[in-house]
Amino acid sequence: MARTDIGPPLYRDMLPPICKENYGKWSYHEILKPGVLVHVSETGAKLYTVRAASPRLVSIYFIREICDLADKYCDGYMRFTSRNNIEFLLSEEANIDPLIADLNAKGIPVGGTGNSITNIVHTQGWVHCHTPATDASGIVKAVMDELFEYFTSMKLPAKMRIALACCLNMCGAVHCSDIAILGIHRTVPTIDHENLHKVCEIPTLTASCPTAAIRPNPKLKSVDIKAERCMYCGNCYTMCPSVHIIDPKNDAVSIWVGGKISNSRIGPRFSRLAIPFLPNNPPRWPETVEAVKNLVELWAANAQPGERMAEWIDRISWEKFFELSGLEFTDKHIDDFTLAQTTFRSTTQFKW
Amino acid sequence: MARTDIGPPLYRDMLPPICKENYGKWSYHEILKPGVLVHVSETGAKLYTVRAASPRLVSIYFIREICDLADKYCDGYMRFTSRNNIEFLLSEEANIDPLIADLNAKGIPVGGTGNSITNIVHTQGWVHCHTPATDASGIVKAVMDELFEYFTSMKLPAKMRIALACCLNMCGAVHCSDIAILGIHRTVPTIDHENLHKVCEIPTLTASCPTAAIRPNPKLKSVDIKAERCMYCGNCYTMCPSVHIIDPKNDAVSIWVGGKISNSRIGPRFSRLAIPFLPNNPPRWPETVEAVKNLVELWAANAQPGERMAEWIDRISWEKFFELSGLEFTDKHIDDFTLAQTTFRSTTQFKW
Amino acid sequence: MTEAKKTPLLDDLEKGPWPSFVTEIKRAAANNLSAQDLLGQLELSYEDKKAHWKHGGLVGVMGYGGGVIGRYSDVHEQFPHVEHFHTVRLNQPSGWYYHTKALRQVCDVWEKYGSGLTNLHGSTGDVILLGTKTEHIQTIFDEVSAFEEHPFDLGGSGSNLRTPSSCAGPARCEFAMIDSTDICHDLTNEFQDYLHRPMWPYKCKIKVSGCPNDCVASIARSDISIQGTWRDDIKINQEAVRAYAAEGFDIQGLVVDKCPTKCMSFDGNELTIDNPNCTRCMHCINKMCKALRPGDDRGATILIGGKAPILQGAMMGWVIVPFMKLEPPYEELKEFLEKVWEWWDENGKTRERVGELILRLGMRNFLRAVELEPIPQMVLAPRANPFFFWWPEETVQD
Amino acid sequence: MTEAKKTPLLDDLEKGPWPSFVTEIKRAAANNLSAQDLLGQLELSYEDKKAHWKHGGLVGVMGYGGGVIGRYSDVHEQFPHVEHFHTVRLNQPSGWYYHTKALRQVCDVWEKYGSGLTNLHGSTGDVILLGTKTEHIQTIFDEVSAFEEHPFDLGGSGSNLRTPSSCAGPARCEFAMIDSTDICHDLTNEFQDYLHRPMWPYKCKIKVSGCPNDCVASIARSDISIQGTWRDDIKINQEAVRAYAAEGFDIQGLVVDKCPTKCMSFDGNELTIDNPNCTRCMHCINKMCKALRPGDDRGATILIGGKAPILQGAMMGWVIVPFMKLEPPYEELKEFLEKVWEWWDENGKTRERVGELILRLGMRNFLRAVELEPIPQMVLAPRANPFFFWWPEETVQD
Ligand code: SRM
Ligand code: SRM
Ligand code: SRM
Ligand code: SRM
Ligand code: SF4
Ligand code: SF4
Ligand code: SF4
Ligand code: SF4
Ligand code: SF4
Ligand code: SF4
Ligand code: SF4
Ligand code: SF4
Repeated sequence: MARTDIGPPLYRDMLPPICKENYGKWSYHEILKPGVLVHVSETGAKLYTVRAASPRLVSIYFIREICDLADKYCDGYMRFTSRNNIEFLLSEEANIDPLIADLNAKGIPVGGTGNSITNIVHTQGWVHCHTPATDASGIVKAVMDELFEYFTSMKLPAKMRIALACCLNMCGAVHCSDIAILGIHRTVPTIDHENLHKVCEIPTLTASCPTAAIRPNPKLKSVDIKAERCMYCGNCYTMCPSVHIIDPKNDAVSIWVGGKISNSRIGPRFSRLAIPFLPNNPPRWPETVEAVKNLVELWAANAQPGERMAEWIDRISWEKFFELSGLEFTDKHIDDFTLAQTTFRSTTQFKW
Repeated sequence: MARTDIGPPLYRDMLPPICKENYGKWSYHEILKPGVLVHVSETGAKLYTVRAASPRLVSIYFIREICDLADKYCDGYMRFTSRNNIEFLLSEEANIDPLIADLNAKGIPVGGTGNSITNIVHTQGWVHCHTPATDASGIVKAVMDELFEYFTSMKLPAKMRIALACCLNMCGAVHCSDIAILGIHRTVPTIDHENLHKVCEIPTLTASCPTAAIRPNPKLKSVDIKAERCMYCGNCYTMCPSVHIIDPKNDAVSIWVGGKISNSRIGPRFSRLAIPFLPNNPPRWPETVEAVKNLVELWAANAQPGERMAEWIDRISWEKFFELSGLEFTDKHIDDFTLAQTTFRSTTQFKW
Repeated sequence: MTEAKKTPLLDDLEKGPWPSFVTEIKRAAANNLSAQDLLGQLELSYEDKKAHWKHGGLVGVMGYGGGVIGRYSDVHEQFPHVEHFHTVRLNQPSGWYYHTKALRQVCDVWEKYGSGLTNLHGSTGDVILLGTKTEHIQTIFDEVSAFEEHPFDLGGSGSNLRTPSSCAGPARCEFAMIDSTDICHDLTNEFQDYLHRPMWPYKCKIKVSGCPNDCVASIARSDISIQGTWRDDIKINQEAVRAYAAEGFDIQGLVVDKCPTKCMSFDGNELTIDNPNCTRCMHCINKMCKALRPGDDRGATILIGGKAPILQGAMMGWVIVPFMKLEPPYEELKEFLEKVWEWWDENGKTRERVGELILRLGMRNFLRAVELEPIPQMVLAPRANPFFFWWPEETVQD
Repeated sequence: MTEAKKTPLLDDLEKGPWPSFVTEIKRAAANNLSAQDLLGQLELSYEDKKAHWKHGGLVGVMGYGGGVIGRYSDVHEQFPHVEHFHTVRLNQPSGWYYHTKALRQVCDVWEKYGSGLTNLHGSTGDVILLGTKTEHIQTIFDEVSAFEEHPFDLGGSGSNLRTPSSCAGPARCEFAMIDSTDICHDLTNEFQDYLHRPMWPYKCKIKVSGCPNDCVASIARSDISIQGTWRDDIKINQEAVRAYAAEGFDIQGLVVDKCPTKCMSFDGNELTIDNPNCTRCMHCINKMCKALRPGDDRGATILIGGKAPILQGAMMGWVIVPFMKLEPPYEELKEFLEKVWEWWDENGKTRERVGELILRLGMRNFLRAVELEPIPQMVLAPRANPFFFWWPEETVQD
């Protein structure tokens, strides 16, 4: 039997010598151009980073190509970012442009630094998950094709972080993104009463519902769902394969805005509902792409320098956001879950 | 049988002629001195208001004395304020000082306008209620004796509104006051199992508990309280006289700060827990009086002009509030009720 | 008069500069046995650190379901004259405006049949007549309601509309943008039946403030908060602005910098307001009332949901109607209130306030019932959780 | 190789400037039947607008309780080579630093036994090997764990510690105030048993950011968020400040005015920071990294509770430990984590994350269990509701 519990490969063994030597000694950085950073050490050493896009779902052939470039330009030292970009770690400034040229030749753009739109954090979608309300990689590709210029430039007012999750489990943790694209189910699950008791524990199943919509049905040795309490989160499906949440006729995409992670200036924020419904329209989800693009460009046109989406909306107010964006404000936008009260306007202060 | 449903006396019949003539035509006001307002009409007419304190719990003899003064100085026209002060409505400027002199002679102070501490909104306490955790009028008297100078002057940074409620029903609606004094029970109610089923409906009783601490006890035809879930709100007592919440050894006073009603500048705010426990110490509740006084004076010394308590704390932060006030921060200050999550610090931003 | 008991604890509360309620009780006690026993029982409470009243008790006036709070002593052997000690709630005149004649009449009745003690006023707004016996209640009502001038009616108690109240309003205040006193009076009369006959799931309170300063604390203390406001531009008298500046008033520091939306600026000469970004908080108008006035397109914002903590924690009202014109006979307002109450009455559980019901069933159901469109002004921000509902007609049904 | 099916919908996603995942699938499909069938099944999903995977499935490696996600096609008659299509999660090196040698080794194994498709990386941070058959799983593990250089272990899945992750950290970033990469690596090794054997109520995630910029989104995406910070004064190089000004950088507008606590000022020459009022948000340091540096008294703020929406709505971590010094071997941190997990393990219900448990039982019980004192830094504001508890020893017992 193989050894177990050996732990991950030691990162230290993978650091380029310049990073080892200047570990903890970096003094400042500059963005030389889109996708290219230089970090300067107290010792004067300079590390150049070239950030390149990746579709995240990549073949071993892609990886090997990347490895070839890393071997060629930076002794094989590279990393991936928390948003799935590739970073080449160069000691030689002279290697930057040749590397970029090689990358571009392979169709791999360089960018994603500073006031740009970087890679979209996303999830499995139809490629590998059993609960998605939409695909992941396909929408990401379609959106990034359209927003491409914002990846390769830094002309936005601030960073813009987009994320996508294909169901309410939110594996991309999209809930704190400038713009979040979220797959949603929209109909009450149907139940396979015949098989349910064979594969699922009824108490666990009833307990899994956030709104207590599931009641035991002892006669059928199954459960019933109180339709008017169900908000289609799909958690019952996660717990029990005899509850079917997927509904291609109604599954859809929703858009959320104004979230943020960093503590810089205003603290972290949840994204909030902007568009409750856009149709699932493969292969290019044109409605979703357009909605995201409009939001990006509305923000870009109106935000002051340095204002993230959340900060811009804070300043102008949500009512102005809906007015400017032309988005419809519906009953879905009004919270009715457990913390709803804290979102209600308990003041006469508002804008017209 | 008497006529029913005649409705309240018509306020219009009680308005002094100057108010009728200038109804809706007032142009601006000034505070001439503490307790004295002048309202100037578009027509040039001037209405003088003299605001005088009242203990609210007054005898008919007090009322008649006040009426005598109103008859003498303002043709019998007067009003009470939403905080139980008396307002004399004068057309003659010359009557102001004689009226004040007469009031003072009777021990009735004039003040409560502008940046002052006006009358304390309060409730019944031991005088007339069945659920109080403390008295109302007694604490109010003790506190106002101590804060008297702030009623008769306007030297504070802003308005300061103090309110008192003698139990969690909060008849004074103290929950949005700059400083709130709140009577609290602190022990789990005891149950008179013998009589409970005769006087109370068990389903209503169990439903009355905000934390679902009450379970039916079918054996005793009564109920049990899960001690660790009970936070002594007393609602079960309101629903059922066989549940006893009053406990003189433990009933106490708590202090809350930073609430606000008006929409001026920052919107309305809830008061928040400052001191979870002060002993019930009649007749003068010295610990409570001192605590309130310290809070007033801390705020007065540190707030910028125009800053209500809430605005001052907003600016300096709650952590600095606890540091400056020297008040202990305890586990009681950390919310654990339904909206607790929204009060937690989901950011690394804080002050030391 | 029997010999009064010693009350050393309470006596201490006669000292000090603030007017003393103990003195008031003693003044009443000098002529009234109930007041005397109240004093004695209260002294006992001060010794025992607890109230000496029994739980509840039902008493009333013919034709009414509320308006009187029953109260019985648990130490009536010691204090027989407070064995019954009920309070009668009289509906105050709107804005608490009085002529002394009205007050004196009440005092006279209360001298005959009550303890001689009152609260002017109760927290809801009523005249509280503090302490009488069961047998006098009807008489008291009969007499106060029969005053030739300024007759009084009962206020509310129990599961009904509670006595509405209003701020000083346009009779005395330059900020009043609605006729708060008239609205309060008119609604009170319109809804007499709801006020006097407890038929609802629980209490419901209305308070009317003439402007967003909310001097009757309506947002915190009433289920239905009506606050005057305006929609057009703030009126600026630049001469008067300059006069403030000339007097040394710090316009920048005390007004411009404190504007919550930062929509004002002052160049030392002219004050400018970017009105579309003003949230009409009143601050600048409050501070410079000689120079600034609200616009002319006036009406009210209506907020629903204010209440005390039990069961779900205290609530402040939230915006339901951002703007409603309010002119007599206030038809739109009345129809709106009827719709709100009808929905609440149909759906509310026992002791569930209207705001709690909205929280339980969701704004979406409430708005449908009262036929209002959702608008962003109702919320501080849209929902952050993805748990939202679709109406059946919005999805593809098989 | 069988003839590939037509995939017109997916083909469309090969157009456009952004690198295409479809191209990647096709590259793998050229040599691999599973990848080919994945392409076919995905095209079907694009037609049907739904996933074609069955619910769950349990597969694994000997000695491990997680690390592999079982996946079975519901259209395997059409696409037999994805009948099984499990993913293997390999624990990435801390900070996602690689030498190409390490990556190439993995590719070679995956070429032999898998679809040739991967995710670099999964949202939690793992290397995701996307699609293999049940019979290959053990072999894959045996081979990757036996690499002479840079051997790999499995990542987490199921109710256990999930693969911790870290930002770029001190190896690459001047802002790192803790050794985020080392902490991540050290904790991962320390807690191997928790990572590999699902014994807890539910999953628990750790993410480590070197500073409050939180480049691994720890506050939103991990139960335990560790973020570097400092306690002393920000270090200012006034020369460098002036250099920024000289270059035309708008210090006032882009830095001073945006400071959340307004604790900075710039007189055109000197930048002043009122440090006791600084909340260490990083903004000024971010924008002027040549002139400003965090202080020297460095450590971490630890926040607990971050997670996705189900059940109670998404949560962000909140401050539990405002400041902890973090030096190897990180004993204090490890003891703290053990206490947290012990309490959670004892009290948590099935599928209850630690933050949800804290909410259910209250911070007071949690803080007692982990032996921490309550301090105001844990909350944005104290409670507004009066429903608080007393410990038995705090009241007078009969
Ligand atoms: C490489 C990466 C860390 C990693 O371990 O992989 C990284 C690297 C840097 N981040 Fe970051 N951040 C990275 C993800 C993040 C995230 C996480 C996320 O987006 O999911 C955040 C939080 C985002 C949010 O708030 O929603 C993040 C918020 C920041 C911020 C704060 C931005 C703000 O003002 O809100 C800074 C400071 C700045 O840029 O001024 C920052 C600054 C930096 C610096 C300048 C730090 C440094 O000196 O090295 C690095 C270059 C930034 C740039 O791209 O311009 N980094 N950074 C991540 C790159 C992702 C990518 O491929 O694009
Ligand atoms: C008489 C009364 C109305 C009534 O119907 O009885 C009243 C009368 C006035 N209020 Fe008020 N307010 C009255 C209770 C309130 C309340 C309610 C309460 O305290 O329970 C509030 C909300 C308090 C809060 O926010 O917590 C209130 C918040 C204001 C404000 C906003 C203050 C602020 O900046 O937050 C103003 C504007 C101002 O003073 O600048 C205001 C302004 C005024 C003006 C100036 C309006 C006017 O032009 O007539 C009146 C004289 C104010 C003064 O005392 O300096 N009034 N005012 C109430 C007097 C109570 C008392 O006896 O002291
Ligand atoms: C007299 C008065 C206090 C005072 O000294 O002013 C009062 C006294 C009582 N209130 Fe109140 N409430 C009074 C105004 C209020 C207010 C303030 C307001 O109306 O502006 C509130 C907070 C606002 C609200 O309605 O939420 C208030 C919230 C309560 C509650 C909690 C209701 C809730 O939903 O949380 C109760 C409990 C109940 O109804 O069972 C309550 C119950 C009571 C009872 C009837 C006690 C009981 O449990 O049965 C008290 C009778 C005392 C007595 O013996 O006279 N009282 N009560 C006020 C009514 C006088 C009047 O008619 O003018
Ligand atoms: C692969 C991955 C998405 C991706 O494409 O990157 C993923 C995929 C799945 N996640 Fe996730 N989660 C992944 C990161 C996340 C994250 C983000 C993170 O860790 O930073 C979250 C949000 C943060 C959090 O943990 O709350 C996340 C929140 C969930 C949840 C909701 C948990 C909750 O408490 O709300 C579920 C549901 C569950 O556990 O039953 C879930 C469940 C699942 C399952 C196992 C589906 C299921 O119901 O059994 C998915 C398997 C898909 C598949 O077939 O491969 N996944 N999942 C990520 C793991 C890769 C890795 O190991 O690196
Ligand atoms: S978000 Fe939902 S559908 Fe998408 S990978 Fe995660 S669990 Fe699967
Ligand atoms: S989908 Fe969600 S809300 Fe609907 S029954 Fe299932 S668990 Fe409950
Ligand atoms: S606050 Fe409580 S004790 Fe006081 S009067 Fe109201 S119900 Fe009675
Ligand atoms: S006092 Fe309150 S919390 Fe305690 S049992 Fe009674 S209703 Fe429940
Ligand atoms: S609420 Fe407005 S209108 Fe009414 S008295 Fe107060 S300031 Fe005047
Ligand atoms: S009313 Fe308030 S928001 Fe409007 S301009 Fe004046 S201060 Fe600003
Ligand atoms: S979190 Fe801070 S230390 Fe880590 S990479 Fe981002 S900026 Fe650098
Ligand atoms: S770190 Fe943030 S809070 Fe501190 S001085 Fe800089 S900008 Fe202000």
